[in-house]
Amino acid sequence: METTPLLRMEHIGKEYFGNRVLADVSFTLEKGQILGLVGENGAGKSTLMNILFGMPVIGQTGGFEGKVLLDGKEVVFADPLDALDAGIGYVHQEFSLIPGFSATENILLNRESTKYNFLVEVFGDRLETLDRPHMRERAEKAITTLGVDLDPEMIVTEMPVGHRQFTEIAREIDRENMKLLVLDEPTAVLAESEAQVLLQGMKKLAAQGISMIFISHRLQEIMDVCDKILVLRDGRVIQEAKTHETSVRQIAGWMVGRKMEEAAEARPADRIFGEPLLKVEHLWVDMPGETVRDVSFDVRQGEIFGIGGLAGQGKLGIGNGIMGLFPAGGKVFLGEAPIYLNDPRFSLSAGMAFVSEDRRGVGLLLEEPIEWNIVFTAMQTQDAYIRSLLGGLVKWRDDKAIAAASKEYIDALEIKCTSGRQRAVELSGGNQQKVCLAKAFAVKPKLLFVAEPTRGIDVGAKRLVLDTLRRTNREFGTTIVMTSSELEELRSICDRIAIVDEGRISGILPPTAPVEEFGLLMLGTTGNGNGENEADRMVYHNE
Amino acid sequence: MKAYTTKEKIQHLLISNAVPIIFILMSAIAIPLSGFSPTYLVQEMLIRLARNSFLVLSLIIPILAGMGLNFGMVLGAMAGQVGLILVSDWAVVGIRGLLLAAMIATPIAIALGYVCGAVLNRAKGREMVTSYILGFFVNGLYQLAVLYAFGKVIPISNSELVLSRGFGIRNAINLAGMRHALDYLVPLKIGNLNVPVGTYLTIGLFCLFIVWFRRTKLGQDMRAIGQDMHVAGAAGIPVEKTRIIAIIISTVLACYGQIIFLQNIGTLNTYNSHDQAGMFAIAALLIGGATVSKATIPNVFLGVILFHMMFVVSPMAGKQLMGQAQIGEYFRVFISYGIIAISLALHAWKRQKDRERARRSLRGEA
Amino acid sequence: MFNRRNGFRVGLLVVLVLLGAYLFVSGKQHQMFVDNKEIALDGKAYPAEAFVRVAFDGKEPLELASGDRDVTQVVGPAHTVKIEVLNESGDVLKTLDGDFQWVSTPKGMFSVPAFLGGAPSPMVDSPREE
Amino acid sequence: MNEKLKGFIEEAGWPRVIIGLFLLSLFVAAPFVQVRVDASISDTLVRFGMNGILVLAMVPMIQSGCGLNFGLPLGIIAGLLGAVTSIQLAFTGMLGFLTALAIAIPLAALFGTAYGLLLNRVKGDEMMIATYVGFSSVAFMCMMWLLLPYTSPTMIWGYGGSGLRTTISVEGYWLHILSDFLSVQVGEYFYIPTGMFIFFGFMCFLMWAFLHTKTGTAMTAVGSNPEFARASGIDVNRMRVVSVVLSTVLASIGIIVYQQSFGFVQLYMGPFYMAFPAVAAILLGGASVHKASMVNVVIGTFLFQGILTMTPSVINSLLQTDMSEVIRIVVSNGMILYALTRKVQVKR
Repeated sequence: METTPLLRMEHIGKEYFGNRVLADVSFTLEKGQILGLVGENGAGKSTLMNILFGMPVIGQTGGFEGKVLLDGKEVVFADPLDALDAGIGYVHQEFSLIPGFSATENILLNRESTKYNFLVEVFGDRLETLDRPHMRERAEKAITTLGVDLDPEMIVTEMPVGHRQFTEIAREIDRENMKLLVLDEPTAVLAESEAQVLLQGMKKLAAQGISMIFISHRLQEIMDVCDKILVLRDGRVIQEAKTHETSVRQIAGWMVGRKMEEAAEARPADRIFGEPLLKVEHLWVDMPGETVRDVSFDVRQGEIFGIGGLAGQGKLGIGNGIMGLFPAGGKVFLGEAPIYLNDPRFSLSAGMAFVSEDRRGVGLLLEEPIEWNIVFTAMQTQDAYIRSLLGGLVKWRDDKAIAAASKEYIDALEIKCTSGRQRAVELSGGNQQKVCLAKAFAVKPKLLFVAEPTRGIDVGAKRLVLDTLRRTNREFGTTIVMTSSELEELRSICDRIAIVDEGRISGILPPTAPVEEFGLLMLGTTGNGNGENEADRMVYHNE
Repeated sequence: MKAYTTKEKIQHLLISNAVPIIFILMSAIAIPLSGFSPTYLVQEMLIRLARNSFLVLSLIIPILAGMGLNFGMVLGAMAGQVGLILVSDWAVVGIRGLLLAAMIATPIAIALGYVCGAVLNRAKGREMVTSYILGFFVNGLYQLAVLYAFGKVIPISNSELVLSRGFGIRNAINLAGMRHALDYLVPLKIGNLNVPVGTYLTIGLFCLFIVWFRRTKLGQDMRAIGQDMHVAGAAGIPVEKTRIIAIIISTVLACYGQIIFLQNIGTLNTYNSHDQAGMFAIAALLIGGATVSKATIPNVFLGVILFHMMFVVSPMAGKQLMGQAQIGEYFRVFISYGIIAISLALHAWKRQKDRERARRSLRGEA
Repeated sequence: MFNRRNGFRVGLLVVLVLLGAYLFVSGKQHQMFVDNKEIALDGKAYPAEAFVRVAFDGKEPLELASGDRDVTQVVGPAHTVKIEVLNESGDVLKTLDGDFQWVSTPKGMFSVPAFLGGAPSPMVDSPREE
Repeated sequence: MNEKLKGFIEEAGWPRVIIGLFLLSLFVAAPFVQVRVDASISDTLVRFGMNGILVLAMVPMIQSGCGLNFGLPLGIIAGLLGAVTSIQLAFTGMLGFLTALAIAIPLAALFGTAYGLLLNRVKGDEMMIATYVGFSSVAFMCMMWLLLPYTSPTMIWGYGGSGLRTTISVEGYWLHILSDFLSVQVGEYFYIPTGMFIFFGFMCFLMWAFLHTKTGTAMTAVGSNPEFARASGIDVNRMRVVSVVLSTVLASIGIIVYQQSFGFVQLYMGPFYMAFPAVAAILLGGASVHKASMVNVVIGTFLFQGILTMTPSVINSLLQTDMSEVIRIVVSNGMILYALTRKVQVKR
């Protein structure tokens, strides 16, 4: 049967400031088909979807290469609202619902049914009154189409999470010309049973001729509902396959697998570590978007311990929680001494330091000079760079000592700046990261937490940052806990790597373990099954 | 959803209505102290309800749109005063004068409201303090106009309005020709009480308007924006435009409110009438149990009655209690400002707590 | 550009302007002198009455003896007037109801004799201010 | 050249440039309308000295990220209590002045602590709440001025016998006690209140020094990025309270300095609007809602007071009308409005 595919994306490519994030991505999607889009964080999934929706960010950063064809006609959307008009709906990972509105009101947000009255003639259409009975009818219809149990009058704030997700999808369904629905990790927040209902609903929609792009890292779900999958890695299509011709294990391999030259590079065969320095028992951390539920591990003196996992699974919460930046509970010991959680000063004084993943938000005083950034923590927690005047009554900031110390760090880390007086905001990302490292080093910690040290910086700087960490570890014996989304990076530097999934450690592996093992841990599917057998599903269901 | 016990319900009711309850108690103590007769107080409340309700009601729509208390309503009051000054000069009297004043003031109020809305769009998240300062700023411009332009650029023929130097408007303008023109448009007397029926009808109409407005698409959009600006924007609702409309409506209504207020008083204090309008309206609304993010029509009426009850009673009560009427007068000033301070603080505090609670609900069960 | 909606809007605007003009004219308050003096108009003399009681627009009446002049406020362009002619002892000799149109100065004086005598218009020149 | 000018204007902001030029033109125009330039400058200097410390009081709270201190009247009230008590005790001269300070400062610290604790609970809405805290405290003190048991005959109402007057003269107590110290009088019209300048300079120095200590550095960091400060082990709330206390104390000192120069203690509604000129002045000096320095204080106070002094004399002679009040309202509130609506630089 020769028909034009509903959606065809041809040779899509995209660069951000000379940084290639997508290259030559092509695929087609037929009417009523469900496409599973998988890939690690940063593989280019969201950029691809941003292009499809004409998000302003794409236009602002120089547009994209290639073509998007909808029903055989080339389309260019200037705005996500244009995409909506063309019949493409987007269900976000974060809820975009009005909290105090009922399901009906949210489903019909800005598309309400209205009734005419004469004031419209003077003041415009927005003075039409709402036709509530009709609105309810439409909402009920959308809910029925989705096949879920949802009270149209329930207020969003009173809804369980799953119902919020249904509301959001029903909103897209209500559009008359809905042809294509993009679901971005819709099941991430759902309970098992709710996820099943949603998947059933998706199948029903597909049967009615609505095509879908389903983004999820729960591969089993992809296997369950999708007709075919597209695996992206580093902005390229790695594999396009029919779902029934592949397996979870195979997909996991495609997602994370890559050439392993770097990891194999000069690693001392046997490194000897001391006693456990950091002991973490049943840690939970309430960090928005990175919740840690129950994590236990030990890090030994002199070790570089890696924490990996997909975004949003809680790997970032561990360091932030131990350093007291977010509400946390459980037991943490540094050496023998217990660490009081929720008190950053205590954690710092105990001899730990932290390089935050949120460089500009938490890591830096953007408006202040580099010098301040480097010495601030040491000055405040250890009274370094302070001169006592009047017999200790006045703790005077010793600007000379500060300048000297920061000069050392600037030289050692090759921070490119005009002087230590330059404001941090004026530096490039890589140099800002080095300032953050210098700040942590200035505390002279026993244990250093580093989160996403290479995010958003260029290749040369990446190398330098990693080398610096390695050198610090080797020369000063600093124990390092490094959190990163980039598995390669972890494998190149760490002695052991823990993988976090859904707020728990799903396994700890040596860096030399096969890449597929990491992939399976990240996706929460342990075991040796091929992904289609019951055993796999059982493990998954147990969560 | 868990069911609440009766005790919890009562507790909740008491806590969420703490401000009105405290005021009712305070009035209960102060009324006997003041020694005013019930008839006098009822008459006084009837008048004040008519006088102030409209101004207070004008605050509701920006609250609906999530812009907080519109301290910029004084802009509308100023527009109304400009209308009244011109109409006084032209010696158009009675209800026709009021209507004409409203018609002249409307375009001015719309223009000022637009400016105010546009300014507030540049200061999202601190609308209140910005609209407050904007009120002062425009007050400067108003004085510039009234003191220097009137009589020079804008001809004023009636010498009773103009300062002796030949231009600029006098401090107080007698609105004798328009006094009570709306109040007693429909005459009604119950016993000794004069009931300002005309004004009540107008206020009633306006309440119907608010109820109706909340059911329009525009009202719905404002509610959406008030709750979550970003979601509303993502759904294609023109956020900034709608916010400007909300402020324009509020400003225009405040302008009418001020005209109604002044026709009841009968004298226009050219340089301070509008200043007090904003503060009293906001204090009354808050005393009625409204918050920065939620206000209903009953809040308005309850607030006006409670606030003005205290207003009338406190000087006399102060005199009886402390031997000085002055104390009572300062006391009511203190209450007006204090209640605004406390309400704002409670609201900000509650918001902070809510944010924390929302976070906690996401926390793992461990 | 010119569609139904804008038509309505322009229409409404016109109505509002007209309403404003109407309010201005009909609501404007004027100062009017009332005179009970002998007056000659177009060569015809109208003698003053000894004592009259004049009420405009149903308001409080003014009482004028022969040669008296008073001032009052009237609103709008059209007025009704009720004149009672009295004798010395205060008895009503005759009553006259009527109406007249008057917009503004310079003819700002209502002449009772002229009105009673049936002159074309009761309005005469205002007295010069001294 | 053009580029340079553009850069300068962008740096300073249009309103500041316009107001600066306006003030300059006033000074230029002054001789032509028979206004004595020397008297004007002298007036400006005196008012500069009077108001300087009140403006300086804005600095700590801006630096710690609490925004503009519209609650300044709270500190002023502490100063008033100090002044009134000192007069009640009938201390004169420097002793009276110091007594006033000695009473005002602990009171201000007390008020400031409570006020700071309140502001910590309302992060994000500080300015509006501060305004009303200021207002309601003034209204509350109105009652107190009537009730407090002060008895000094120079202060209480002549009739009635109880309650303080609205204005109390400090003549005979500590009038010009600072101003006249080492003061310079040139001719009939020109006068420099040297002592007041020295005191103001000393206060600025203390503030400057404080910002160079460990605590001061931490405070600045809190204002610059509270998350960063917290991650570095700083107790953000404590730092904010410290800044509020400092601001309140400076306000209480500021008002006493103001009174000794002005000659009167203004009670009741006197302090009501006093925050606004101070806020406007520091913004005029180039401070933003998040950042302020001593330079901002000095320049801002000078510009603002310059305009207040010059507009009445020059504009009035020029136009034969008194527009100073209106110009003051428009300039000061316009300046605050400009600062509030300036797009906050995106932090990330």
